[in-house]
Amino acid sequence: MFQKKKIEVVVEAVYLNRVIDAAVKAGAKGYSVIPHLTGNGQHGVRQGRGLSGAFENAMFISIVDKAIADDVVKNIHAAIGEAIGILYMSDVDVIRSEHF
Amino acid sequence: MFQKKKIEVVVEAVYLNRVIDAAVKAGAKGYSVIPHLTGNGQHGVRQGRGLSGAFENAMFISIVDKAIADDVVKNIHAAIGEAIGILYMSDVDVIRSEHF
Amino acid sequence: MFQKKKIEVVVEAVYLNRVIDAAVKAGAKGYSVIPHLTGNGQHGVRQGRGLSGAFENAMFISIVDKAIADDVVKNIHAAIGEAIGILYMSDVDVIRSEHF
Amino acid sequence: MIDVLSAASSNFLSPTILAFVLGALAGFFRSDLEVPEAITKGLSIYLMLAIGMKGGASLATSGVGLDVLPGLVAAIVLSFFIPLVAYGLLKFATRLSTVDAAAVSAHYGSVSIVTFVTATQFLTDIDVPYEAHVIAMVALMETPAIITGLMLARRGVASRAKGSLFTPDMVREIFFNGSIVLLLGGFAIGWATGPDGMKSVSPFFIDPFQGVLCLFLLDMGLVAAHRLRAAQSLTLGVVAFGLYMPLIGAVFGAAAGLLVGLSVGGTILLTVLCASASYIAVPAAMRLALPKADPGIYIPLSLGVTFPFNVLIGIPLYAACIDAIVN
Amino acid sequence: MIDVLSAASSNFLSPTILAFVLGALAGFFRSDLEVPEAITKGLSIYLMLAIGMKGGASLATSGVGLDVLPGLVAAIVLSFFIPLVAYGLLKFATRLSTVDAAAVSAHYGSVSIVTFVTATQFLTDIDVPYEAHVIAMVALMETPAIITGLMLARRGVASRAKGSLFTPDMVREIFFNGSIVLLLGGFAIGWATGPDGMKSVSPFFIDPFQGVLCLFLLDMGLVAAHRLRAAQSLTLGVVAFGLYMPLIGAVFGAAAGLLVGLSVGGTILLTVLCASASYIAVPAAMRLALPKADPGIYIPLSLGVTFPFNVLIGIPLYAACIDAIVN
Amino acid sequence: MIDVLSAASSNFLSPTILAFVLGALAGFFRSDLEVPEAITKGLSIYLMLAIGMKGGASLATSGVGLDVLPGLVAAIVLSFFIPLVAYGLLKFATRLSTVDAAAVSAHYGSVSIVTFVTATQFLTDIDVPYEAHVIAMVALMETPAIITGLMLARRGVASRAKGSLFTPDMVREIFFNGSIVLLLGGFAIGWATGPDGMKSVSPFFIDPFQGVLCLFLLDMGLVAAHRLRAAQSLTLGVVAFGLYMPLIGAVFGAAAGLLVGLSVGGTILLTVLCASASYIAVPAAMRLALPKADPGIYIPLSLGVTFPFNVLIGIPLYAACIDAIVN
Ligand SMILES: Nc1ncnc2c1ncn2[C@@H]1O[C@H](COP(=O)(O)O)[C@@H](O)[C@H]1O
Ligand SMILES: Nc1ncnc2c1ncn2[C@@H]1O[C@H](COP(=O)(O)O)[C@@H](O)[C@H]1O
Ligand SMILES: Nc1ncnc2c1ncn2[C@@H]1O[C@H](COP(=O)(O)O)[C@@H](O)[C@H]1O
Ligand code: NA
Ligand code: NA
Ligand code: NA
Repeated sequence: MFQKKKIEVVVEAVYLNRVIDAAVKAGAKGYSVIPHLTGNGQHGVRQGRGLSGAFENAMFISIVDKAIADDVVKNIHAAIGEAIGILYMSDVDVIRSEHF
Repeated sequence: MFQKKKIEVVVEAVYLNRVIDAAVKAGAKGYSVIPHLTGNGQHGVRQGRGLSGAFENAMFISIVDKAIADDVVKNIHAAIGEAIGILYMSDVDVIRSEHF
Repeated sequence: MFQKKKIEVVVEAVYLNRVIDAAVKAGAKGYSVIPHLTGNGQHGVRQGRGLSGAFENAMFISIVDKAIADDVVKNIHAAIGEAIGILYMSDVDVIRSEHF
Repeated sequence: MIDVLSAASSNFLSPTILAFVLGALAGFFRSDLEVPEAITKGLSIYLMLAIGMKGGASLATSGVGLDVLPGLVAAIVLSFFIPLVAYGLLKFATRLSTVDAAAVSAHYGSVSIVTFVTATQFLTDIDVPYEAHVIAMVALMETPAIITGLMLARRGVASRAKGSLFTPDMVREIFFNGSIVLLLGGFAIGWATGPDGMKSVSPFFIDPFQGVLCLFLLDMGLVAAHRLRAAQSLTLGVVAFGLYMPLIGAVFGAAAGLLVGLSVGGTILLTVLCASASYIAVPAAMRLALPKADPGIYIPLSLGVTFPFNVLIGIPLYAACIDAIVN
Repeated sequence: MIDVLSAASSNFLSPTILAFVLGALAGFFRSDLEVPEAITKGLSIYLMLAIGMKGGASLATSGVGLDVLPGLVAAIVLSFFIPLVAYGLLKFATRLSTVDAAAVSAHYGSVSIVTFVTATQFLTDIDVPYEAHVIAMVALMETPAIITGLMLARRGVASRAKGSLFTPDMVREIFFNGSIVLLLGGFAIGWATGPDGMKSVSPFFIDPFQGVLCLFLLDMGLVAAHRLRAAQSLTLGVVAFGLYMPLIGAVFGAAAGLLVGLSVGGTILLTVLCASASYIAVPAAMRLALPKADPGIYIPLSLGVTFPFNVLIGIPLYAACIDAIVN
Repeated sequence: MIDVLSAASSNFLSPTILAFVLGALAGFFRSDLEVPEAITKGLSIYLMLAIGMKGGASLATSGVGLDVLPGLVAAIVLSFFIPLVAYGLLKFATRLSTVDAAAVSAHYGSVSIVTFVTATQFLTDIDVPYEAHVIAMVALMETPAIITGLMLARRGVASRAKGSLFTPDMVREIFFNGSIVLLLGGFAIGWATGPDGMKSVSPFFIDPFQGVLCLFLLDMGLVAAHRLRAAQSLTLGVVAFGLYMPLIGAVFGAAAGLLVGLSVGGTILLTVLCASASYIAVPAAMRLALPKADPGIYIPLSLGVTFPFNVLIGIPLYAACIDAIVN
């Protein structure tokens, strides 16, 4: 098995495309998205009611090579800017190293 | 990057509010929820059909400081009681330490 | 707390049942499923539109004992075959060891 | 006069019942047919609001007097009382634990709104009128059984472990749950606007009603079959209970209906309410209040056994019997 | 002549408004009643497409001439202009930051389609006709206010930090957002097929319309109540703004409507548009363009304060006043 | 007699087709308009159940004899046979691998139910009747093509690697998939209850049918445009196949229809079935059975190329040609 980094971002749904672009530009070869998440944090309860998507969260998940992990994180962080969201990273093992 | 703990709980949907309360009371500053999950375990297949929510699972995710992680776990464990669910914890790295 | 392994699989939705069977046969005592995920990778954008489920992803999550983790991974890997999907594994801590 | 055979056959040949059978067959043969959960919930909101409105508008026409009180009281009493009977039978005839028996019994004191709606459709089809305030009874019967169930469950618990019977979220779950809000709220709207106000919304809430019910029962058939397939904790004794308990409940309901002077139609509906078992509100309350009770028992029993029994056989049977008694 | 009291009471007793009240009460008492989001979105697609089609078909009958132009121009001008007034009031009367005030003001220049739809239903109920092209105004008014809002927000930013006003995804969000596509697209379909073509789809798009609106407003009541409950950033001054700003917008709308020669019905609708505040398109645009602006202010204000005010009180009030002025 | 131009123009001006165009335009300009997936699935359940019921009820009126058999057999044979033609053409005219060509060909032997429903609507609009049992043909044609496709795919596989053709979940997917259950189930319900029974549900299943189709085609337009935008594996030769293959299928369908003695309307529908390509049942079966086949080819081709072609041009074209031949 090969060690990779998993980067997870919970972000307001309208910013999802920016996060994706940022990750791909920094070299992420793939990603998964959980489209609807509710949450709570400094900005209060976020529950996607009211039709606008302005209260919806989404989760972005990408497994990336250790070599580019920091770049991806930095890029996403810049893309989020002042949007509502959090980012965290952890270690994962994969079988097919070349896939990520 | 700063090391934090990620606590994840898969629990029957009707207990979600109790889990949230327990985590917040123990000091969790934020959390995310994946509202619909199916699953299987000692209590058999759980797939949210039948309108009652009694067969629905939800996933609760909270990144917390290491210092309070054990308290949060203990509190959630007590809140779940005999409800159907599991809890696990892992290490994550975050950029903004003060957020969690 | 006891160390266990968390195995996560993102796979096209029509293969979910095969992944589940493979994991259970290798000894997994339980699992959770996030039924709808969008994603992108070598096979292009996957977003579950068009009614057929052929463009839908699902996420399979199972916490298993370290002793069987490799077996479960191998079994799932064989079940996926040439289907579209990824698999990764990480460390988690649990309270009730006997549950997994 | 209602002929039991012709009633049953007209019931079996109605599109709604056939749709239920279709769904059950599809579920039984493990078809991948699946009604999205959002649609199911949307349809059930529609049905409850529509049936409430219909009742309210009809009450606005017929007027309301003190004469409805005995019926409403009877409904509450039955909901409190039937779980006692159910619990006794379960402890006598099955090996369910105290807490499981108590949980199951709460379901049988409460009601299944979809069974009720199907019964109103049956009465409409065979041109039997019923009192508007029966719809208020549905709302009144949902909750009391839960209280009886919880008190029965306490018999199995050491007295010092007995906390307060109701937590705040349970109280909310019981009194402000969606079904009650929609039924009573729809009732109030229908009553306030009257039949004239209803006219403007009847192309949505009245005319397509039976078709919507059809689609909903298709899904109920699927769900009932799935639940039954997945049920592993159901013993033969428990399944039998799911078949004879409706009959016993029906007897109480019919007696009470005749006693408080309901019409034939109203008595049939009260009978159906007593014969039916909840699978929405009560399960949720039981998970919160009695986590030890196994949902793998009470849900398949109520949804997979009693619901199909009532919809397919019970409703025409109760109707024919009550009609035979009265005429 | 429209009598303000009888108009208000007929408004209050319509099933749609009562459904809104029911939803709001359920949300207020924290009922677990919840309309699945997919249903809400489905209903809103239906309503926008249907109202567009209706307008288009009616335009195909009445024909269209250059005389509609002043109305359309007035709509665009009002949407650009009203945020300036709103911003001035907010900076004067509240302590909102520049960026928050700018974001809020954009909402009030834009429109709430559901409020508009409710108003058309109100006019239909009291038999007041209106011009078909008013529906095109709705689409035209959605966007300009966003531009004004963004320009106001720049006042608070050092000039070197000013990037381009619009990113590609914002432009798409503004010009091709779902509401505009549905309204104008439905309008075009209705116009192209004419009343004859509409006949084939009217059992779906026309007849059940008011019933669907009823269900939708039930949900809006729930959402409005939830948003209001969760609102912690709303000060008294801001809430007051949510109540008097519609009146000010209404004055501009009424004046413009009479000026460009709209009928009483058309003027009432333009007034309602000016009085209403967006809670779908504008919030999404604001999150992208002004992430610093607090959605905890503009969403509860527009959805929890102004929307209920307009639906319950505003619509009949504006109608009665305009009618009094004209007659 | 059907005039090809007036047929095409009446097709283009029907609200359903215009809604499809609207959706396609919205998707093409990347509007954020999106119909929630639950709604799409709900609408498709409705359409399939309704069309089945309609056919069954009409069969109950017209009666059924052995004379329907040739038509049913022809349908099955066509579904088995057309993939052979498609496969030959693909291997000849494109560079698709064996497995990709086999997968694509299976789609063209099977059918698109929505195209079929649109065609029935077209016939209703121009007052051309058709045989009730055509609806059974739809269900019969879904599956055989899958078998041919899988056998063709085996040509590319070393013989020792050939496992059993069908796994249990594939068999279920093929024979009990949702569409078949709904079409045949609806058919049985309609037939059992007859036109009288249908009356009670017609305000839901019949009257709003065309309006629902309208909304559904709006979504299909969106989906088709999205799929086409995302398609990167489609070469020019493959796209061309998506345009001429329907015509070839149509020729077989028309010939078979006339041969087995279907009416003009029935022949048009069989022609449309042969011309159409599956994008629901077959893709799912192909993912399970032929994971190596690229879904990025067969789904955009069937959904983004052939479906719009048939809906916009094919249906009126086939109708006019068949009418010209017969009259
Ligand atoms: N500690 C946390 N653990 C998990 N998710 C969080 C946490 N804090 C915030 N979130 C998520 O991130 C979103 C934005 O956070 P915030 O900016 O703190 O309001 C919230 O709505 C949650 O979904
Ligand atoms: N080993 C496991 N891995 C992942 N999820 C699990 C596991 N065991 C149980 N779960 C989840 O937790 C729920 C309750 O588990 P149980 O109490 O074992 O029935 C299940 O429905 C699953 O969603
Ligand atoms: N690096 C990655 N990180 C997270 N998810 C991924 C990654 N690569 C692929 N996926 C997911 O796995 C699915 C199949 O991947 P692929 O086979 O590369 O197209 C994608 O649609 C994504 O949902
Ligand atoms: Na009962
Ligand atoms: Na406005
Ligand atoms: Na075909």
